[in-house]
Amino acid sequence: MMPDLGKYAVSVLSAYGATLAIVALLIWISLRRGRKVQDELRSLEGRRDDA
Amino acid sequence: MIALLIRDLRLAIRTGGGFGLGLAFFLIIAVLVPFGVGPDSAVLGRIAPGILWVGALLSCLLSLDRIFALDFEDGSLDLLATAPIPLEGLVGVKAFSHWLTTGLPLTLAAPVLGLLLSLPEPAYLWLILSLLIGTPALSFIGAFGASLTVGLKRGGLLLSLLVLPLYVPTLIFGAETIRRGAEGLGTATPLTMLGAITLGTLAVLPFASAAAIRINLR
Amino acid sequence: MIALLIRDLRLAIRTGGGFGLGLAFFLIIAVLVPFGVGPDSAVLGRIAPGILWVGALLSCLLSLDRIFALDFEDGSLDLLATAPIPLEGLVGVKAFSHWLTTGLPLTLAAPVLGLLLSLPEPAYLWLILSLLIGTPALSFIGAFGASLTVGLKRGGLLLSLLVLPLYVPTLIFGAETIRRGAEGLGTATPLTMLGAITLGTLAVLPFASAAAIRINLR
Amino acid sequence: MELQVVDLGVARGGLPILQGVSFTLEAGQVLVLRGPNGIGKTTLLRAIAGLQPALSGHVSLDPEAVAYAAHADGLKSTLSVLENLTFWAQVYGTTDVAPALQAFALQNLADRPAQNLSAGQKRRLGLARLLVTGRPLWVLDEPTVSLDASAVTLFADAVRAHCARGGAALIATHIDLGLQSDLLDLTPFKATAMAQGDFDEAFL
Amino acid sequence: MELQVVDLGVARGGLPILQGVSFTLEAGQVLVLRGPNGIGKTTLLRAIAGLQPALSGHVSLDPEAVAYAAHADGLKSTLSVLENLTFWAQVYGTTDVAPALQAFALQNLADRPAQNLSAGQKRRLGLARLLVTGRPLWVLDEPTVSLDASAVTLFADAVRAHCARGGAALIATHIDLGLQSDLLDLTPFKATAMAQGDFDEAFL
Amino acid sequence: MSFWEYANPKRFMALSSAALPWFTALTALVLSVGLIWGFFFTPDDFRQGSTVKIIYIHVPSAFIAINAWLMMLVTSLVWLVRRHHVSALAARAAAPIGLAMTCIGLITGAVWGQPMWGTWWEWDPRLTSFLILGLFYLGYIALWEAIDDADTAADLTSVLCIVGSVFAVLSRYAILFWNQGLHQGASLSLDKEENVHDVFAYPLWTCIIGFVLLFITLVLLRTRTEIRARRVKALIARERMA
Ligand code: HEM
Ligand SMILES: Nc1ncnc2c1ncn2[C@@H]1O[C@H](COP(=O)(O)OP(=O)(O)OP(=O)(O)O)[C@@H](O)[C@H]1O
Ligand SMILES: Nc1ncnc2c1ncn2[C@@H]1O[C@H](COP(=O)(O)OP(=O)(O)OP(=O)(O)O)[C@@H](O)[C@H]1O
Ligand SMILES: [Mg+2]
Ligand SMILES: [Mg+2]
Repeated sequence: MMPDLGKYAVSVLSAYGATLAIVALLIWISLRRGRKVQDELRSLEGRRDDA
Repeated sequence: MIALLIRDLRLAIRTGGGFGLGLAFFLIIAVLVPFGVGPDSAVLGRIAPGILWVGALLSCLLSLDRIFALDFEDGSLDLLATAPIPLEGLVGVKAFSHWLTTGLPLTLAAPVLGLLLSLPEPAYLWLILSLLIGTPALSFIGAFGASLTVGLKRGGLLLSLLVLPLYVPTLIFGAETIRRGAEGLGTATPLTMLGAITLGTLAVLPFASAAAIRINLR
Repeated sequence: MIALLIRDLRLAIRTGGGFGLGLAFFLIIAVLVPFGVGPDSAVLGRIAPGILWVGALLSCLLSLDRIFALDFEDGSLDLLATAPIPLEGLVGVKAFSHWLTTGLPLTLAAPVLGLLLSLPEPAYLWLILSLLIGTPALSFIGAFGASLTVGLKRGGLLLSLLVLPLYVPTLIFGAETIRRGAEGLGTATPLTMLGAITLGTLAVLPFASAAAIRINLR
Repeated sequence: MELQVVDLGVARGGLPILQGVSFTLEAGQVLVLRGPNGIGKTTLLRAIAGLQPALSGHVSLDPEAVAYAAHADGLKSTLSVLENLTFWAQVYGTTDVAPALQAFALQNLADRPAQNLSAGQKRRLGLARLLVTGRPLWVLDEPTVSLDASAVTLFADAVRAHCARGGAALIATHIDLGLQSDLLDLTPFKATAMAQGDFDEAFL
Repeated sequence: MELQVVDLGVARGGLPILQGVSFTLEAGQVLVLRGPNGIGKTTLLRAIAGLQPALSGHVSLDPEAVAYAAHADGLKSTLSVLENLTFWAQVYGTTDVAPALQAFALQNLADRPAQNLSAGQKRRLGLARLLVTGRPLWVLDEPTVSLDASAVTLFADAVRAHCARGGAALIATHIDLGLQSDLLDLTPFKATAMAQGDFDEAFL
Repeated sequence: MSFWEYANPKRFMALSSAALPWFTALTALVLSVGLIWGFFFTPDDFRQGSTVKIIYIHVPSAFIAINAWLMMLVTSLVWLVRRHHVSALAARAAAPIGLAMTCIGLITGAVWGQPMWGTWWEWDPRLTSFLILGLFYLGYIALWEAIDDADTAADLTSVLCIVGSVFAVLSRYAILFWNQGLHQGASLSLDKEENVHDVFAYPLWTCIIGFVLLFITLVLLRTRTEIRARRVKALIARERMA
């Protein structure tokens, strides 16, 4: 069910590919840093604190 | 404030020569570009206005990072901030003395370098005029950038990064004035805009810079 | 010496990002030139090799002035000179870490900027190759200049003045390689010359620089 | 001229380090601040000189009345001793630098560029600056660092003369200056960690 | 380890400032240099550390045996205390920085960037560097500047321990360190203006 | 109770932790609907062929890139005037997203330009202004990273953001004066007759909404991280003091 992209297939797919890659990277970085900082905070506070 | 101006000029001359070196850098850019681009004078003449303005801009930039940094490092800035001079005045004087030691000599030297780059004849007047009107803006914008990065070790490069996008309008109108002048087109619009930018930065940026310095000294 | 390399890289990263900023400056030059010169892509493509090399050179130059200056100012250089590391090794390591933080990233980023300046297609390979071979020479020549001006306040501009003439051969051969590559001509001669210059500076300049530092500390 | 500091709290790097500092300093008086390294003497003096905002409390004197001398001397290494001093005199709107040169025995060095001075000579020049400010309250951060015995005496004389003229001095130091002075130890004012509270507090 | 200085003359800025300095320093000994500001203590120490050539005379010890600590501490403000110290340890090929941290009570500050230290804390870090050099002769230029009383004691202890291990220390200072030491006043060695001789001499 | 109560970090943390899952779900839903619709179920344009499909990421990302800066401008002003920490931290959190969106806009535009205009890059005013915007983001982020005292950094970056905005507008005029270009005019204005055909417009609007939701979600997430990081710093400092 892949649409026929004709002679522009490379352009379109690379545009979508690059976008998804950058968005994924952004989300991954945000989540990873978020988790790291949260762990750090927890170990500092020495207690579970979801705030 | 006049004492401050005199001190800054004296320091610029003593420490390896404020004038001499900014100027030399300008010269060297004008010399290197033909080496890089090749000696074809049609091409050179075509790109000369742009290169001259970019060169002026980079020469300004290079001497910029030390507008406040030296005073910060040796503690003078702390002492000046407690002295009976308003910080806004301090910034204004510093930016002005920066212009006197770089912008002004650059303007005067530019025609000679225009020759090196085969700048077409009708453009010389506009070259001088646009630099004269535009370079004060470079100094004042630069002083703003310098006040943001004062106290950061090796702030020099960060400073360039911050300041260069701010230089874009000045650069465009400046180079455009010369290009139009060279082709005999009307130059009133870009010149007016250039003047407006300069006046605007002169009026507003010292306050922003003084605020930034105050924050940095805190 | 490895400890020294690691320290220098760490400092470069900590203090506002050695890599990032040298790179940013390169980017900004590539962006400003079209503003000055105008958007015509035929002209831009013609001057692109030269501008890219001049840009790489200036980016190197800007980060240069602090190779030894920071260490001199805070007294580390005195202490390093009395440490059991030969000064020649110190210079080599410093120049190498300078290349790692500027020359190498510049080389990797250059193709993207080539795009901005409409560099013709066949030239990209030569762009990368010539920068890869040529930039180490820039760092080592730069370290030599920096060791001559260490201890001078505001040595930055004097340094540029000293170093730029020394950069001329590298610049000429580097830009020539790309230009010939773009036109499909043979590039062997300029590339060989570039390589020879790099090897020569690598072999000889650390000794000259060490001597200069010794004299400056005296 | 009277400096009243009431319940002053100061922070460094976003962290409160001193709190509840109160003292009064009257014309003619010298107050010496003591305390171990890192207690916050420099920070306190900067707050009084108006270089950084206080966290809490009140300083009665306008920063305009304060001449501050920091760890660093603010000398321009390429200017001569005389030029350095004259510059500061002009900034403060005074004119005569001769007494200042004399008070710190700098006459012979007047034409020497500041970079060719030894550590102690630089310090003397930094202190001579105080005399040309014409301001009543001197706020000094370890003024006698690198000074030899005779220079310390010169300094003490200068402070005494200043007090006799109705000035006052607030000095942070670790060593004895040979001055008749009150003493304030900052150790008891060390800020205590705040109770673990909500975020806003933690941000301070 | 023995340092013999024989008839040493040193110059600064092309001008002879000390001449005929001779002394001997044996293992386990501390020698304190005294003299008014500007007499040439710093210059002499730099010559002994091999940073500048002597004008005349002879220093028996190789600069490789000397650990020099100057007015400036050579700290990198963005590196932490531990990183600064570890770097110097690696340069000198030693490995253990813990004793040095301990000797100057820096354990609690180990992870603090050097720029966030107070003046005295910086100085302590600068002195801790000496311990990781592993070199027998310490050449110290006003080491106790900015230090409070307890830090001065730490320093004196460190010097004593160093001497007990067979080291020696040469210290320029204006204040009393509470160390058992010999004293050398440099005032008598002040260089006299040379007799006007031929050009070669005059250029010296 | 005033609106500013939400600027209290604690309250913000509570609120955002409740809102975040909803936003995440909504973003995933809207974005996937929009992209799948756009990619799989729209016809090719008669002139541009299948490359029109790039519009569904190009336009939304450019839109976010521009408006993220606006949001940073507003939050910076709020920080300077009211000194709410959350405000400054939200600006800090948004900047990298803006930069990423700028990169996406540039890359998709370049990839689109290659078949349409026959060149990867052209010094067209809109493209050029966009590049400048990217530089502003870079400078802004670099300044945040370079200063380690949190309040100082917040103050200085706010000043930069405000001055930078003025110059960004100036640059836009300068660039328009310098070169009139190739780039598409507005194609989605509400009051214009010649809007793009509905077949393209509906999925495009969906994608724009999806990107806005993505932006909000990420800002919430990252602001929470920044607040925590700030608290970590404060706690470490406090520990050191004790
Ligand atoms: C590197 C190249 C490009 C860049 C940086 C770029 C940038 C932009 C920007 C900043 C906008 C404005 C979005 C907004 O205001 O919401 C935009 C919109 C748009 N672009 Fe591009 N663009 C590029 C190339 C292209 C190409 C090659 C095409 C198609 C041939 C294209 C088609 C469009 C269209 C149709 C819009 C929507 C116009 C509107 O609704 O305002 N772009 N682009
Ligand atoms: N930039 C900074 N960020 C965070 N903390 C800092 C910073 N600068 C200094 N400090 C800390 O603040 C405290 C007070 O420093 P301050 O310089 O006021 O001390 P001081 O009493 O003058 O010490 P000294 O006698 O050593 O000069 C010290 O514990 C120091 O470590
Ligand atoms: N670069 C220079 N050029 C010329 N003369 C200099 C230079 N640096 C210092 N001097 C002079 O050399 C002399 C010796 O300086 P030195 O720094 O060795 O003194 P010192 O004994 O260490 O003094 P202090 O106790 O003040 O540190 C001083 O009189 C000083 O003025
Ligand atoms: Mg202090
Ligand atoms: Mg000395």
